[in-house]
Amino acid sequence: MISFIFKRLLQSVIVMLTVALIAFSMFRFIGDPINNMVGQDTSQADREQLAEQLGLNDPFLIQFGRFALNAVEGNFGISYKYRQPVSKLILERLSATLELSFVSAVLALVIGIPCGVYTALKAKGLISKGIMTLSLIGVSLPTFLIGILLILLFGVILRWLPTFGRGDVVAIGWWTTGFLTASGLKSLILPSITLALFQMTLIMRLVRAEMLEVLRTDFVKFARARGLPDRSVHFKHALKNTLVPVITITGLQLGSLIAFAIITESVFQWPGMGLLFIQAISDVDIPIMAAYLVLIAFFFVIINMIVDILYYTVDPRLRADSTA
Amino acid sequence: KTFKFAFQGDLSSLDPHSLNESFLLGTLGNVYEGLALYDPNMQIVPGLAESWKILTPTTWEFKLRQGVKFHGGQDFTADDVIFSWERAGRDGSDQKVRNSMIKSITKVDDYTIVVETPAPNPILVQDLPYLFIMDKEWSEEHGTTSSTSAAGDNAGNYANLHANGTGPFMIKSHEADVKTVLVRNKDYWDGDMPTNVTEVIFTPIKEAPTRVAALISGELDMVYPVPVQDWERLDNAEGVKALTGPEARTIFIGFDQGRDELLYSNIKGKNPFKDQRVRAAFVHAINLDAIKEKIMRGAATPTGLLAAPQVNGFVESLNSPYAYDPEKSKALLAEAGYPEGFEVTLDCPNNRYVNDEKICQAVTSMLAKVGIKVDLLAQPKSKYFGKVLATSGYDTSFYLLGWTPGSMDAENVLSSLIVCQNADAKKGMFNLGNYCNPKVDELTAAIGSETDQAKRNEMIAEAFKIVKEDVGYMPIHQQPLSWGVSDRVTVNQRADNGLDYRYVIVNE
Amino acid sequence: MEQVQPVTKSRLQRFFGSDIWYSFTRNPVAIISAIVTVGMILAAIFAPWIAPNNPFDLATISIMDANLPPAWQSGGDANFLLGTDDQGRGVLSTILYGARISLMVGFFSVIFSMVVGIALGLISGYAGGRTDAIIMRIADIQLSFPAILIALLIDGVARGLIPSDMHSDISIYVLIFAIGISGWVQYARTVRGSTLVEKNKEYVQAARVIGIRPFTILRRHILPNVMGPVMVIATIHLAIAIITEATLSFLGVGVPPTTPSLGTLIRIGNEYLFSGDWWITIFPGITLVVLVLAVNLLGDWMRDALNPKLR
Amino acid sequence: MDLLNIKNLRIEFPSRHGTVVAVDDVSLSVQPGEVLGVVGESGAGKSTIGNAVIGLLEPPGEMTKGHVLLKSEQIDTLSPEAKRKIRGRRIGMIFQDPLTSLDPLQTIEQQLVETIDLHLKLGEKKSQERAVDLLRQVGIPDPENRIKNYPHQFSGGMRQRVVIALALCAEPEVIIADEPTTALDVSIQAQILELMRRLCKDKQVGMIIITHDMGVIADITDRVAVMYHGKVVEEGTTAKILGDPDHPYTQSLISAVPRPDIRLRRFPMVNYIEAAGERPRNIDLSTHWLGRHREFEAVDGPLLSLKNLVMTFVTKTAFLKRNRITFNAVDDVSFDIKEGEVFGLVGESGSGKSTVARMVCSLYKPAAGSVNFSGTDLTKIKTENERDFFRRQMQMIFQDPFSSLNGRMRVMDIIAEPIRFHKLASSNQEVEQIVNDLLDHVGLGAQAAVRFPHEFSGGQRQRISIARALATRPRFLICDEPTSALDVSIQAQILNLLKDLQEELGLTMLFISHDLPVIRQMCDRVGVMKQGKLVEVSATEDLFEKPTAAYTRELLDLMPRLDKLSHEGLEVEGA
Ligand SMILES: Nc1ncnc2c1ncn2[C@@H]1O[C@H](COP(=O)(O)OP(=O)(O)OP(=O)(O)O)[C@@H](O)[C@H]1O
Ligand SMILES: Nc1ncnc2c1ncn2[C@@H]1O[C@H](COP(=O)(O)OP(=O)(O)OP(=O)(O)O)[C@@H](O)[C@H]1O
Ligand SMILES: [Mg+2]
Ligand SMILES: [Mg+2]
Repeated sequence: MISFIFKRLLQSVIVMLTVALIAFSMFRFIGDPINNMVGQDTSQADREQLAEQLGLNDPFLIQFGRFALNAVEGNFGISYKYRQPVSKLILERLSATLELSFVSAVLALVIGIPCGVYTALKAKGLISKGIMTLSLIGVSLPTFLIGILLILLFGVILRWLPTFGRGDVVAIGWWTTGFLTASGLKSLILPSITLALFQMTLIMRLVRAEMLEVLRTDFVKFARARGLPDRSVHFKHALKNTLVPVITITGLQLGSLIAFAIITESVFQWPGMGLLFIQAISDVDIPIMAAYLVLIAFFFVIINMIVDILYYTVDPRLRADSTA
Repeated sequence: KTFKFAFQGDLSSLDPHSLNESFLLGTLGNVYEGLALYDPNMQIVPGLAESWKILTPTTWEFKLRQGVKFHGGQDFTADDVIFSWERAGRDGSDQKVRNSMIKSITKVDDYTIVVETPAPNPILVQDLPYLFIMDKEWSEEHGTTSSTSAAGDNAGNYANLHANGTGPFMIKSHEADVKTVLVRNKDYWDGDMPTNVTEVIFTPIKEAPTRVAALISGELDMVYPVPVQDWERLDNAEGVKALTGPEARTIFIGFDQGRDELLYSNIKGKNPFKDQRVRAAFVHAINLDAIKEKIMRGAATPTGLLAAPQVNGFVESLNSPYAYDPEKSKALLAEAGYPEGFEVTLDCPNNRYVNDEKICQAVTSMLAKVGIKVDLLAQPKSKYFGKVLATSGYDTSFYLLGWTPGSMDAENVLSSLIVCQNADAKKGMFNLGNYCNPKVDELTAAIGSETDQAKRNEMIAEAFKIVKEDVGYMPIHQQPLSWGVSDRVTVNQRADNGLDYRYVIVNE
Repeated sequence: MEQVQPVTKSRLQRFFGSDIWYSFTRNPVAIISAIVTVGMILAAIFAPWIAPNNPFDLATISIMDANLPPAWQSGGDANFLLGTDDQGRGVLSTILYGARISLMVGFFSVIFSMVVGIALGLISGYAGGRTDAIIMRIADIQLSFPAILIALLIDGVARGLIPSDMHSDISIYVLIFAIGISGWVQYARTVRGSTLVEKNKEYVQAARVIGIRPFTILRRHILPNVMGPVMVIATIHLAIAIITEATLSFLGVGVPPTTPSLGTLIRIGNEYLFSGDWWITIFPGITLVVLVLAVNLLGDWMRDALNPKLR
Repeated sequence: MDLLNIKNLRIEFPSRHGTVVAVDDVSLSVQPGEVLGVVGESGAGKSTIGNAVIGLLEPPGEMTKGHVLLKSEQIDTLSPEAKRKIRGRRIGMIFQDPLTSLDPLQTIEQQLVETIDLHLKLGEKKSQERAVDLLRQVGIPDPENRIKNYPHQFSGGMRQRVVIALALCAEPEVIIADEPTTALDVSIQAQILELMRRLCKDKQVGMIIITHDMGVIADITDRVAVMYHGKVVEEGTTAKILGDPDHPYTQSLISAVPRPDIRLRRFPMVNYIEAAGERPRNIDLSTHWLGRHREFEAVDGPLLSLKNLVMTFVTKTAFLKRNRITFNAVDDVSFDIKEGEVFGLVGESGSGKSTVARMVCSLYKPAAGSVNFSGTDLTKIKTENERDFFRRQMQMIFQDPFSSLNGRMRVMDIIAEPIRFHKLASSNQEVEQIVNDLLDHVGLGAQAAVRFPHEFSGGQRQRISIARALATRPRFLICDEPTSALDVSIQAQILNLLKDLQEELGLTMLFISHDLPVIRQMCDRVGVMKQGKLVEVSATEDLFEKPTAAYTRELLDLMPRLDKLSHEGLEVEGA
């Protein structure tokens, strides 16, 4: 196990380096950062000087090398736009994003899994069909449309919930949390629902599909024959056997929630990393993008490592070390 | 009283010299001040300088306001002016243009300075409102004697996240892209300013619908910009209204008239845009009124001139647009040898100007009706500018652009957009299609050093007239300012889209 | 009990004799979904013949017709049954024409990512060890780049390689490729996870004992048993792909705004939601919902039909 | 009052290929303290009855007629929740497929404790103790540690015993045991049967035991019902049925029971055939497809030679390597098999027989030792390509037929796969012919080809897996309990086929079984395993007549004798 984790961390370094390399090779296609860094009246000479100072005219391998060397020292550069250290900017946004994605992941799981189980058990029932159909509307409408409609309904018409932002936050060290204030909690509701909707549908349908198969297996039948209550048969025995794909997808989705909840964060002006990132793309803020992508790569390696470890905890047959 | 508002973008820095961009300057204009200020109608009024006079064509004397204190309590003196001017010219500053308007500053006494310009400059004060004055001691104390820059290693630049100006508001907190809070400066020198606001909370909100929703729901007192199509909705909603007016920005379309063959066209071996008839055919094919009615919801001002009415040197008589006449357009094309029309790619930003992409689409469809097949390449502004500007060698054949002269003077329009491209002289750098007429160049040079306003305006008019006859550009309109304001507050809408808190009143 | 059927049958006969077809004919939901899906595809293909006007022909649209409400509302125009958008294109016609782009991008990019993802997932899960590590780390790398960046990259490269007058022709392939490439990881990781479980099962060992080659085992034995989650993801991804297309087109890498797709139309319409011009976004939105619904219901049915235990 | 009464039961499986009537007008009853045996043809509907009684018929199965009464209370019409309350608590069920009946993701302990706690409400701690106790009662060695294992770490027989423990733990009023001892060696079997008998007698439990093993029937049942084609053809006391059956089917069934006492040249075939045309055909292997292309390179010495094989498993995983608990499931096993020989492997359940088999066909990599097949050490082969050559020559029939069949493939494709893959037939048509022919030989009609594995009875599945193994025309066949789920008539048919293959084509076999009579009939030499070690290897007749190892003697002593069977008209080998 220890060697497994160690190996993964080692691989993560390679992954991050590769991500940085690819990132640097692609930046030139995103646009010219200089235009966002100067006003329209700035002379061509000044622009060129700036590009020179930033090293933008160097071949991308050199830019990458510089980035990698600095990164090793923990220096991820300075945002072109904010002129602040990138690591600081990202760190500031981390808590907002993590809280939002945590809440929506929990929502998605807490609603998605039981609904999935229910719809599998009552596959032919009207309620299940209703749930299945409704959930699809959630995925087929674009996120921005859903977000706006929610804002319109709850923010503008009913005026129950705030339309944007994170509300008041409490700082605990560098971490800021919205969990401790009423306005912070209220602000979480709409964006987390918007985000969760898609995950929920996906998880629900996955669980349903897998449950339908597992429910027909002999061991479920035997569990019933032993007289185990439905709750135990469905959740302990059947559900657990559907978990491998569910864990996989949950892991992936959680990763993309943390990294790329771009549309939701923009619609609700949620001051998270997704917003920072999309802003960085549109401003061609290369240092933010590069550091961000590398960080995300690290996240994904870690999340997928946890997923792989979860496989082993969930399914004993996968424990590679069962033969000595 | 608290005033809450949202803008689509963010205050990227608190450093007054870091970026020459209107939102940053407009906002910091409430914290820092220049020697001169804009009044609500964008007229120049005394600011940190009480008065000024021209000594010789190239020297000016400024009398500085006495008794002004910075937020940190330091006194404002001539040293601060000289320091700030120097700082604006140092590496990393984006205010070098404004710095270069002045050749030197001599301190006469603590409250008198003499400014020398490199050439006679009748409109020097026009450039002063945004040359913000910082405190010398404070800056030196915090090691921020040159501007915050992304290049180099001055990430810790103090002025990037802290401000110490003389303005009516002080920065209380600033989280980049999240929230900025300002509070009233009780010791502000101008006790008569109308505002009753004691606290201002600014939040960037990127998405227009969210912005509008936040306004209607009453969470914010003012948001801008508001999509023009939402005006009706705002006016119908209770407690809010749209506040609109013409902006000093002119939207226009340019042609590549420099190359011998267009980069993006099916005509090979020659450049149809070099033919004045072709350009004329294009401008007559466009129905500007339709664009105004349908796309801008009646709010734009169709124009025939690249300078807006607010701009010094505006020529009323030239402002009427080219007539919409598709038949004439077809005839001109046939005459020029393109009876079947031709193909060309139009470069267009899609998140820079009001309804920019929609305008391009409309233009595309109007040109289609006279036989010109336009391929529309609409891109976000960073990609768009990355493509069409000098950095990429003006990689365009046909493009849409908007322009507000920074100095609010027509000379800026002429020397940026209309004179022949000349990299050495740093002229015509935004003349992306390289429209080039030596006579206009001559006139522009003369205008630059002419101090007699009347004569100067005459020459400006003459230059614009030539451009119009040449059909050097296809002006579209002056785009509207579009703010959404709650009935709770009264604000002053400045033509450069600046929000001056001095004139914000919260009525309750 | 009946006699076994004679062995010589044409493919078509086989199809109509198959259990799949049989279960299809018994399932009204599946039939309706299939009709809707096929209907939409046909409507898209034959758009030029059935659409009342051609919104992609710029010479025929007029800005003066912009933002007209549906024909039955006051101010509506009989020419434009479902109203017009901000450029004066008929919403109905634009939906039909736009669906061509959307369906093509949606289906092909999903197929693309499915094929790549399943193949890599199977290999990764079955081979294990170094192969697995390499493929999965590539997946991690891929995950770190959102579709937006991929699209910008591919578009940039494509524009560099291809002469400028062909740019508009390739844009749709750039989209398919970009969306497809950014979606494969979902499939790969899901398939890999399930493959890890399946490969230890005895039926796979039985196949190995028979001497079946790994690739055949993957294809014939493991693949059908891991398709359940794949189908779920694929059907849901269709909607995502169609919407992503709209986002990417906004970045200027996709189809030009003069030929809006379903997603683009919804995005444009979104801007008019506040101003009351609901039809620009609602009608294409409904179209998309119906399409996604039909495809998912069809997918649900298919998954059940392919699983002998559920018949 | 009857404890359990089944009246006029009719069960149908509708499908588009016609409706299968699995059970037709069956009535059975059990009294408290009574053991009812159900025997009969494989696929006769025995398991289906059991499923119907506890209300767990697999869809699309339907009870179209009849009632089930438990202590005069009709239970087939109860609500699902009421039915659930009966299951486990009042009616215990042991399914035929013990290998797939356990939840693969829960430890044995979790499953036992959950069930015990549910029914007996003992609390966590007591339940655990009882679980360990139960395991000990069913003969699992080292229960305190093994209880922490997962099902896949248990051998077939061990899992079967866990299933039995699970069914018995709540001490239900009625037990339905479907083939409860197929994977058990005779000594464990005796132990389990004793346990069940005690339960019946002491607690007045009624039991229905479904089995093919006439030894078990003779041993434990009071009454026997004989089923054929979905109907009960005869019912009576055990002595009557075994000794003096009335119905011709029963008569021929009894006559086909393999003899423990003498070795016959061929297994006697059941000659009762109701429906014409299903008569098992003898095949002429000189012309039959199975006989073609069997030229293999001759080998000097044994075809298969195992040297000092060791297989180690981890039974307790731990974060650190040194905290792991491992044990040798196979410990230094060596034996040879000559070309054309049938080598029997018998022994204690859990002694490592299946593990040996799996190492032989390279499914497990031995921890030590070598597997030599026709002169090549299979453990040294690196690439799949090289292994391919041997794979085609070697086949295995898995102990658990159901999980070794891909549930998504039709029987036709399952059996055709090796033929297609190794290109053993020239056209698709030929493939289909061969498959239909093979199905015929294992006693499944050709209509079986279009169905899926889950639609078959236990014995039928086993036959599918035999047919698949034969479809490669192997040179060497590993049979892991190949006939455990087959009734004696089908068993005879299949074993005869295997014998023919061996005799006429020189098929070599490793034959693993708990059924000593079958071993005696089939094998040339026999190895006996206990706790991972090979305790004895000798020629079959020697082993049966004069066993040397103590363990072997114990096994032979426990073998049911079936003294009541007559010797009339049997071809005794060598006699
Ligand atoms: N799901 C199903 N669909 C169709 N037919 C089925 C299904 N399950 C069982 N059958 C058929 O019902 C008949 C009875 O099956 P059952 O399992 O009761 O047999 P059995 O007497 O237990 O046989 P065995 O001794 O081989 O286990 C068999 O012919 C079988 O093919
Ligand atoms: N994957 C595994 N992990 C741990 N232990 C295992 C594993 N597979 C088998 N064992 C153990 O190895 C021993 C031998 O198992 P094997 O299946 O070979 O027994 P067997 O002789 O075939 O028994 P049976 O007659 O009951 O099938 C058993 O104690 C079993 O628990
Ligand atoms: Mg059975
Ligand atoms: Mg075994």
